[in-house]
Amino acid sequence: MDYISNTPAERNKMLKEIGLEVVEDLFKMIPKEVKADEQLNIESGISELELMRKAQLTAKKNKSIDQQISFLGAGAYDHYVPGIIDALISRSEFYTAYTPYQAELSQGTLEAIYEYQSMICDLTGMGITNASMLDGASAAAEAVAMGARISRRSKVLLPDTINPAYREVIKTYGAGAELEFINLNSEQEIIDPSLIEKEIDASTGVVVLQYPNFYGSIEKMEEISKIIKEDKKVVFVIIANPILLGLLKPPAEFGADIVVGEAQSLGNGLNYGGPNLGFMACKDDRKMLRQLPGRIVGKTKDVEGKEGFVLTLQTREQHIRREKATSNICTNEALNALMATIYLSTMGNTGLREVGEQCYHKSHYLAEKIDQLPGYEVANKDNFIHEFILKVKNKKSSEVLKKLIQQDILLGFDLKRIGQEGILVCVTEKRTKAELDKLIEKLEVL
Amino acid sequence: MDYISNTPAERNKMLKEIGLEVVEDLFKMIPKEVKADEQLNIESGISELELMRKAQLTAKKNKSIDQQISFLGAGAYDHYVPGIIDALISRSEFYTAYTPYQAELSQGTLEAIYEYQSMICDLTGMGITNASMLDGASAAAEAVAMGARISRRSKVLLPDTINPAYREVIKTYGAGAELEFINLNSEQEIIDPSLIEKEIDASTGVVVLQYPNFYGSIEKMEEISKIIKEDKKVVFVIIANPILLGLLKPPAEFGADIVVGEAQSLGNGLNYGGPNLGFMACKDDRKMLRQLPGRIVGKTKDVEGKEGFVLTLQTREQHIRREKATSNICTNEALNALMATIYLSTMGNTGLREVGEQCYHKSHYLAEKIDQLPGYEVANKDNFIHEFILKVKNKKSSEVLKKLIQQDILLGFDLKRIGQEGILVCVTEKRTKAELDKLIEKLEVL
Amino acid sequence: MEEKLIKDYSSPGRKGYSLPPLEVEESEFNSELSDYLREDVQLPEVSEVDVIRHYTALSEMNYGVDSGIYPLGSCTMKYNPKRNERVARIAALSNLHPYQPEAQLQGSLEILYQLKLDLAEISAMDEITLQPASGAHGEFTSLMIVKKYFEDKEEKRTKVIVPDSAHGTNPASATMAGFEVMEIASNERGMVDLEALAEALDQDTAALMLTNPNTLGIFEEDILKITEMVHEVGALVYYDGANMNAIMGYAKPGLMNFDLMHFNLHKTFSTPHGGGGPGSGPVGVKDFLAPYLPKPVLKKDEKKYYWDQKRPKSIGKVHSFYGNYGIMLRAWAYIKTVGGAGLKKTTENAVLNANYLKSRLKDDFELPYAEDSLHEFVLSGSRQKAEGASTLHIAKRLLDYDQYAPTIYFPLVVKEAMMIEPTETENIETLDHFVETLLTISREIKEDPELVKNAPHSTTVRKLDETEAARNPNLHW
Amino acid sequence: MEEKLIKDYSSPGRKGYSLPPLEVEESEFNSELSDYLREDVQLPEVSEVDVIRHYTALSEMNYGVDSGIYPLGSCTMKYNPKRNERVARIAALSNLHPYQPEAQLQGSLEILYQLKLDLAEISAMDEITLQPASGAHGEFTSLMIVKKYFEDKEEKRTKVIVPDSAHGTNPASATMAGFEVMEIASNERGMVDLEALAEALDQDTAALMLTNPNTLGIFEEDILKITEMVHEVGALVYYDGANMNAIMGYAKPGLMNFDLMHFNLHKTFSTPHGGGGPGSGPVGVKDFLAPYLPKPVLKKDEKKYYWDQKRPKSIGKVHSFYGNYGIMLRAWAYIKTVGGAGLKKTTENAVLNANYLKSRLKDDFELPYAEDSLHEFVLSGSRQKAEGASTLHIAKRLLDYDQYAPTIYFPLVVKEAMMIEPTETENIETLDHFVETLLTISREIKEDPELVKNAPHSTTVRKLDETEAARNPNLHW
Repeated sequence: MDYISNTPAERNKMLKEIGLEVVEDLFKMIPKEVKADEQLNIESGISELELMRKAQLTAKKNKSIDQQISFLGAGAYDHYVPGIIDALISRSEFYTAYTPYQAELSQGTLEAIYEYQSMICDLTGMGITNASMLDGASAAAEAVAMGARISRRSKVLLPDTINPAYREVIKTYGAGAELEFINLNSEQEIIDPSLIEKEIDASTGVVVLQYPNFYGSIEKMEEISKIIKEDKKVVFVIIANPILLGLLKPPAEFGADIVVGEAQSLGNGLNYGGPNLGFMACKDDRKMLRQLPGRIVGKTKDVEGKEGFVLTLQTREQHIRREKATSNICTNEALNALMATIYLSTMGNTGLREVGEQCYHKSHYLAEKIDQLPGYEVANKDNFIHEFILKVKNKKSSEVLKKLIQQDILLGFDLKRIGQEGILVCVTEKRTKAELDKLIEKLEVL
Repeated sequence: MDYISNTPAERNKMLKEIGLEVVEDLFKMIPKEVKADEQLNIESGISELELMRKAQLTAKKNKSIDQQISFLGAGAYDHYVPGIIDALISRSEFYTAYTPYQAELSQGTLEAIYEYQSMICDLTGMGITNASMLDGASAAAEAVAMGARISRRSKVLLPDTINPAYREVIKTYGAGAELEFINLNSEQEIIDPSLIEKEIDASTGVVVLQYPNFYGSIEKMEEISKIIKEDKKVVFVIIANPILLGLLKPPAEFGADIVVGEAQSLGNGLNYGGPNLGFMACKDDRKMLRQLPGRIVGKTKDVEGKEGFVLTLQTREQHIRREKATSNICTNEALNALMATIYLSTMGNTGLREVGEQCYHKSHYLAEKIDQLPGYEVANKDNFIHEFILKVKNKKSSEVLKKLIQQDILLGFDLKRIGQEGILVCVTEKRTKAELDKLIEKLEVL
Repeated sequence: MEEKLIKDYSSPGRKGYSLPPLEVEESEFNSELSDYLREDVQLPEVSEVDVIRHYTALSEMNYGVDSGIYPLGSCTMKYNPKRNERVARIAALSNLHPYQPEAQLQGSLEILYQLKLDLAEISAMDEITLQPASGAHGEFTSLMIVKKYFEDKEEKRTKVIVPDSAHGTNPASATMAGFEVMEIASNERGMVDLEALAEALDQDTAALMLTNPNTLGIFEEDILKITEMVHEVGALVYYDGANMNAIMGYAKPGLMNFDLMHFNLHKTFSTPHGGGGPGSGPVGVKDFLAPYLPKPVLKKDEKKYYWDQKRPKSIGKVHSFYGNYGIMLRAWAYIKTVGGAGLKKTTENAVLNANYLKSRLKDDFELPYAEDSLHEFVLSGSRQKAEGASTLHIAKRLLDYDQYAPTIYFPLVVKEAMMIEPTETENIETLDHFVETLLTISREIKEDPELVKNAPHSTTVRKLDETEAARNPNLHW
Repeated sequence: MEEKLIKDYSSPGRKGYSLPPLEVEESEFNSELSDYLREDVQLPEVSEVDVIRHYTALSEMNYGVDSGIYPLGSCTMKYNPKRNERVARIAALSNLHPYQPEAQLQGSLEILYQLKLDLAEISAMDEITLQPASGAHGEFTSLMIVKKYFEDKEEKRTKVIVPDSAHGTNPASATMAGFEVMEIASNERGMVDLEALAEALDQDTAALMLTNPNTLGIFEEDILKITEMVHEVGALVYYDGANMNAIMGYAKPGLMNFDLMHFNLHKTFSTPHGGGGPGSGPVGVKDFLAPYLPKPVLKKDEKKYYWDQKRPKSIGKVHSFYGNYGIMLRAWAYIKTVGGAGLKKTTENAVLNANYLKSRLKDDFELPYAEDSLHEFVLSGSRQKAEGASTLHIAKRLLDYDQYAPTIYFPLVVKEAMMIEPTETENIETLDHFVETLLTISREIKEDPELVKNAPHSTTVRKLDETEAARNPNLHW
C-alpha cells in the first residue's frame, strides 16, 4: 500500500491546472543520462497484515532482554520505564510535530523542553543546558571540541576509564577539529590523580572524566578537580550518568565546566542502542553559552504579557551562522528528551533516589556473594555504584559468558572487546533477588 | 501502588476543614455490625514492573490465536483490524470520557456516534439505529422483546439456525418478558419456509432469522419474508453479520422490521468474546422509534445556528421513564462503536466489499479442496458465505480436532457442543493460501 | 460542526485500507447466492490520513478524565491507569477466541478466577458471575436470579420495591424481569422510611433493591433492620453496587445481609468509561442463589480452571460469551496493583475528597440533607434558581471554565439537584479550583445572571437545541 | 502560559512512581563513597494523574502532521504511518541491548541489512552506514570520510565548496570536519553557476556539497557537467539527501556521479520528527570510499549477519552504538509497505502536489525563479511586504487559520522567502484550502495590514518576544 491521498481523477485535475498531460512531464528537466530507466529493484508493497506478520516472524529470530536475565550495561541501561511515558509520547501532537520553529503553535514541545532543561540543570548542578544532543558519545565529543574552542588549546587528556565507545567518538570528532589526545592509563579501575598532574601543561585545553567511570567506580573527583583548577583556562568536562544523580553529588560540585552524558537511562528503552539521548550542560557563563551547541529554549512573554516559550539564542546555530556555527547539530533527540522529562516528573526526588539506592544495594548484594565464591573475584569491590568488574580465575571469561547464555543469562560486557580482562556486570533496580540468586547459583556450579 | 493524589499533610488539612480528627471518623455512621473489622484478604499492591511481569507470566499459560492457525468463527470473528484504530481510540479524550451528557464538551464522541448510526443505517438499509447494544445476543433478545411490545403478542418463532448462544440469551430475556418460544428445526442447514407458514398464527408477534445463519448459509429470505408479511402485525427481526453487508443485500430488502447483530467483526479484536458490539436498527417509523431501546444521537443546532450533536429522544430511557423505559440499558459499547466507525471509514465501499469477497473465495477454495478428500464432506457446500459445516466420515470429529490442535491448527467450532454432528469452519481474509493448503495437507494424511 | 463529517471527506476511489492479496482463484457465486449480492454501499472513501486527522480532530472536541475533574455523581470517574491498558493489550491475553479449548486459556481463566475471589472478598458474597456486560445488565441478571429462585421455590412473587432515590436502571431492570415496581419514599433524613417499607412489604414482594450509601451519599444506618424486615416476608435484598467506592474495605454488602448484588468494574475498579461503554457488571450472590447464576460458571479443580456448563437451575445466558473480558483484565490489573490495603485507602480518600468539597460548598449552595455522607453528596441549586439561573445553567457555565459538570437533576428527590462525586484521584488543588469556580458562578448569577444563563460561551459549540433534536430527529446523514 | 509548569504541581510527599521492593539487605556505603552522596534534588513531586494531565494538556498546545498540513520546505513533513510505530514497539525487535551476542540479533540485523540494500538501490550507492543519528550527523560523517580519503591518499585538501542556496548544516559540517568553506553564488536560473564553480575549483578543493534538486526545488540540469568538473580537479562530490523525496525512482545520486551522500530517514522515509528528533542520517558511498566508513559495518556471510569491526581505514565511530535503530525499524516498515513501485509513485505525487500549489499561488505571490521545480518551490513575500506585511507576518497569520507555516527566510538567496513543500500525503482539498488561506491573507494585507502584522490572534499565546528571550535568557525554572 502507499500513502498517496489523491485519486487518479484528482491527479488529472491537478495536472490540468499545471498545464501538463501526464505526470512524467513533471520530471522532464531531469537529463536522460541520470534518469533511472528501470523500476526500483525493491519488492512490491505489502499490506498491513503482511507487514506485521513479516515483522513478527523476523522478531522471532531475535532473543530480547526480557526473554533472559540481563546484567549488561556498559553505557546502555535496562532501567524501569514507566508505562505512562509511551502513552504520552504517543500523542501525535508530540511525535508528529517538527522542531518548534513556529513557537505559537508549538508551546507543548517548547514548555516540555524548558522543563527538561530545568531538570537537567537540577541534576547536574549546572546553570545552562541545551535541548539535547544525539547521544552520550557525540555529546562528549562536542563538549571536548567546545572546551578546545573556549580554551583555545588543542591538547585533551583522555583517561582510559572513559567508556571506550565515547573515546572513539571523541577522537573522530577531534580529528575534525585537529585536537591532540593524551591517553591516561588507569590503575585499579581509576585514574591516579598524579598522572593528570604530570600530563597537564600550558597546551592542555580539556580534561575529561567519567562519573561514575566506565567500570562503575568513582574517580578521585575532588583531588583531580583541584589539580585541573590550578589553570583557569583548562575546561573540565565530566561525563555523568544522570540516573545516578538522584543519589550522587552533582558534577558542578567538582568544578565541572561542561557536563555531558547519556540520558537513555531516564525513561528511554534500550532499542539496541538508539535513539539515545545525549545531554549537555555548562556553567552559567555568557562565554560558555555562546559556544554551546544545539537548540535552547527560553521563557519570554507575548504581546499581551502572557508567558510563553521560544527557541532562543539561535545566532549560535548553523541555520544562521552557517560555517561559523558552534556545531552543525540540527535534528536532535527531542522526543527522547520529552521521555526523560516525563520520567523525571514521574519519579520525582524520592523515586530517583530510590532507583539509585536499589541499584547500589542490589549490585552490592550480588558482588559480595560472587566475590565469596571460589574462582571469582570482584575487582573494584570497594568502589562501584551499580556496575562492577568480575574477574574469573582458572577459566576463560568467554567460556563463562557462553555457558550462562545457554542458561538464559547475559552476565555482562566482555572486557575482551576492549582488550582487557574481566566482565563488566551491571545490576539495575529491575533485577529481582531471585534473578540475582539464580546467577550466583549458576556461577557456583559452573 | 495506589492512585491517591493527596499527601498525608493535605489529608490532614482537609480533615481540619471538615472538622474531623482522623479519616476513620468519616465512616462513623456505619454501624459496627456491618463494618469489616479485618483488612481485606487481598495481597498487598505491587509496582508496575511486578504487575507487567505477573501479567506476562500469566499470559504464557495461554496460547493465542496468532500462535496457531485458527478457523474458529461461530459468532466471534478473526478479521483484519487496522492498526490505526487502536492508535485513535487510545486518545484519552475518547476512552476516558463518560457518556456524553454534557453535549458541548462531548462533541467528539457525539459526532462519531452519529457517523456510526449513519453507517449502520447504510449497511442494514434501515432508517433508524441506536448508539449500540451490549452484544449481538442481548441485542437480539432486546429486539425480540421490542417486537413483542409492538405487536402486543407473545409468541416468537425461533429457528435452530440461529446462533445457539443467541437463542439462549433471547430465552433468558424472554423469561423476563414472559414470551413463548417456538423452536423451528432446520433441514440441510436452513429453515424450510413451509415450517414458518405452518407455525405462524394470530398470536405470533415475532419471527427471527439469522443472515447468513449460524451455519454460514443463507435462508430463503424472500420466500420467508413473503409469508411473514402476510400478517402486518408480525415483527420480522433479522440478525445480520455486518461485515458481510458490504457484499450481501441489506436486510431491509427482505422487509426486516428490526435488524440486530454483532459488530465485533468491524474493527474490534476478539478479546475472548468481549467487549463485543451489539447493533440494533429499525424501520424509520415513529412507533418503532418510541420502542427502540438505548441511546440515540441526533443532529441539531446551537443558539448561534451552528450544527452540533446531542443525545436525543431520551424520554424512552430509564433515567427519565424509569419502570416504563423501553429497556434498562445505560452503559453500552460506545468505544467499540467508535472502533467500528473508524473501521468502516478506513475500509470504505471497496474495502468492505473486498473483505467479503476474500472471505467467500478463500472459504470456498478450502471447502472445495476438503470436500474432494476422502473421509470429509462439506455439508452446505452449495450455500455458504464464509463459514461451512465439515462432516467427518469414519472418524470422530473430536479426534480430528484434537490431532490438529497438536499441529497448531484450530479447525473450528465443534458442533457437538450444541448436540450436533460436524465442525463449523470459518475462513476470513486473514488466512493465507499457505495456511489453507497446510490444513488440507494435514487433513489428507490424518 | 467544528469538524465536518467523515463522509464529507469522501472522494470516489480514494482508499485508506490495505488487504493481503487474494492468492486463491475466485469461486463463482452460484445463481441462488448471486441473487443476494448487493449493488453498493455508501461508505466514505477516504485515505488513511483523512481518517487519522478526522478522528484526532474529534477527540480534541471531547473531555476525558485525563483532561481534568469529572465530578459526575454516581459515575465514579476516577483516573484510568495506563498500565491497565497495557495489560489488556498483551497479545497472548487478548487475542483469544471464545471457543478455544480451555487448555489453551489457563492463564486467562486464572486471572478471571482471581478477580472472582477478590470481588467475593470485597463484597462478602459467595459466588460471582462475570458475564453481565454493564451495571444495568448486572441488575437485570440479578432480578432474573430472584425470579428463578422463587419459581424454583414455587412461590409467586410479583413485586419489587425500589426507593424513590434509586437509579433509574433499578425500576427499568425490574420491569424487564417481569416484576411490578413499587416505589417508596425516603424519609426526611434521606434514608429509607422504615414505615413505608413495612407497609410495602408483603408476600408478593420478591425483592427490595437498594444501594448503600444511597444516591445522596448517605449510609442507611438501619440497614440491618431493613434487610431483616425484607427477609421476614421471605423476600430478597439486592445491592446496587454503583456506590462501592464509598465502602470498600470499610463495609461489605454481604455483612449487611444483602443476598445478591452487582459490581461496576468501570466505576469502582477504574476501567475506562469509553465515552459510554464498554463497562462490566459482575453479579455476586450468597451460596443459596449460586445455582441460578448465568451459565457457564468459572470453576477450578486440582488440575485446571474450567467453565462449568452443567447448571440445570441457571437462568440461562445473558451474553454471547463470558462478558466483557477485556474490561475484567483491566480491573484485575487494578486490584493487583492497589492491593487490599490500597483499596481501603482508596475508599478513605474518595470519602475525604467528597466531604471536603461538601464542607467548602455547603454555605453557598443549599444542602438539602444535612446527614453525614460518604463518597458523594447532593446539593440543590434552588437558591441560585431563585436568583435567576438554574442548575442546568450552572452546569453549562462550568464547561466554560474547562471543567465537567456534576450529575444534575438526579436524584429526583432533590429539586435542582447537583450530585457531586470527586473520587480519590483528584488532589486538593483540583478540588479547590472546582470549589472556586462554583463560587465564582454563584457570584456571577447574582451580578449577571444572563452570562450564566447563556452559557456555555467558549466551547466548540454553544448550547444545543435539544427540543428541536427530539422534535425533528436527524439520526443519520 | 496556558498550562503551568510541572514543578508548579509539586507537593512535598506526593508520589507518582512505583518500584518493586528492594528484597536484598541494604549495603552500607563505605566512607569514601558516602562522601559522594548528595543531599537532595529539586525534582517535582507529583502524582501519576498530575503527570498525565499536564503532558496531555501540553500536547494539546502543539500541532503535528496529524493536525493538518505542515508545508515546511526542505523538511518533508509527510504522514507518519501508525503501523510503523507498531513495528518499532514489538518487544523482540526493540528490547535489545547493543552488546547482546549477534546470534541473538539475527532478526534485527536482517532488517538493517535489507534497509541498507534498499537505500543502496534507491541511491545507486555501493555501501551504506546506518550509524549517523541525524542528517547533519550524516553530513559530518561524510566529510570526515572525504578527509580520511585524502589523508589516505596523502593529499592535502582544505577547501569545501558550498552553493549559497545550501542548507546551513552544509557549511557547519564542513567546518566541524576541519575544512574551509567557500560559498559560490547561484546563477539567475537558481542553479549552480558553472563559471563560479570553475573558478572555485582547484587542487585544494576536497569536495563540493550539493543537493539536487536544490533548495529552490530546481533540478541542476548540468549535474553531469558539475560532477565531472569536480572530479577533474580530483575532488569529491557529496550529495545532501534532504531532497530525496523529489527523485526517488526517477533519478539516483549515484548515476549523477556523486561519490557519497546522506539520507534523512525522517524526511524521505516517513519516520516521525518527534518535535525535533530523533532522526536518522545513513550515509551511502561508492565502493572506493567504503573502507573509510564508520565502524562497525554490517556484513553478511553464508550463515549470518555480523558487524565487521576490522576496519583499519575507518574514520572511527560517530555514535556510541549503531545509530538510531528505532528509527530504522520504522523506515524499513515504510519501504516494505510502499514497495519499489510505490516509492516512485510517492515521488510523482510529491512533485505533483508541489507544482499544483505553485501553479495556484504564482499569480498572487512573486515567484523569483520561473524554472520548473520538483517537490518544493520558493515564493517571495516581497510584494506583500511592500503592502505592509512581511513573510514573517504571513507565517504567523497562517497559524490563526490552524495551518502550519512554510519555511521562511530560507534559502537565503530569496528575499522574504517562503519555501513550500506539501508532500504526497496531502490531498487536493487540503492543498486548495491552504491556497485559499494564503490568498485570503494576501487580501487581508491589502485591506487591513495591521490584522496580519499583529497575528497570531487565536493561538494559545500570541506573538512571543524573541528579542527579550535572547537578551535576558531564562533557560530553566
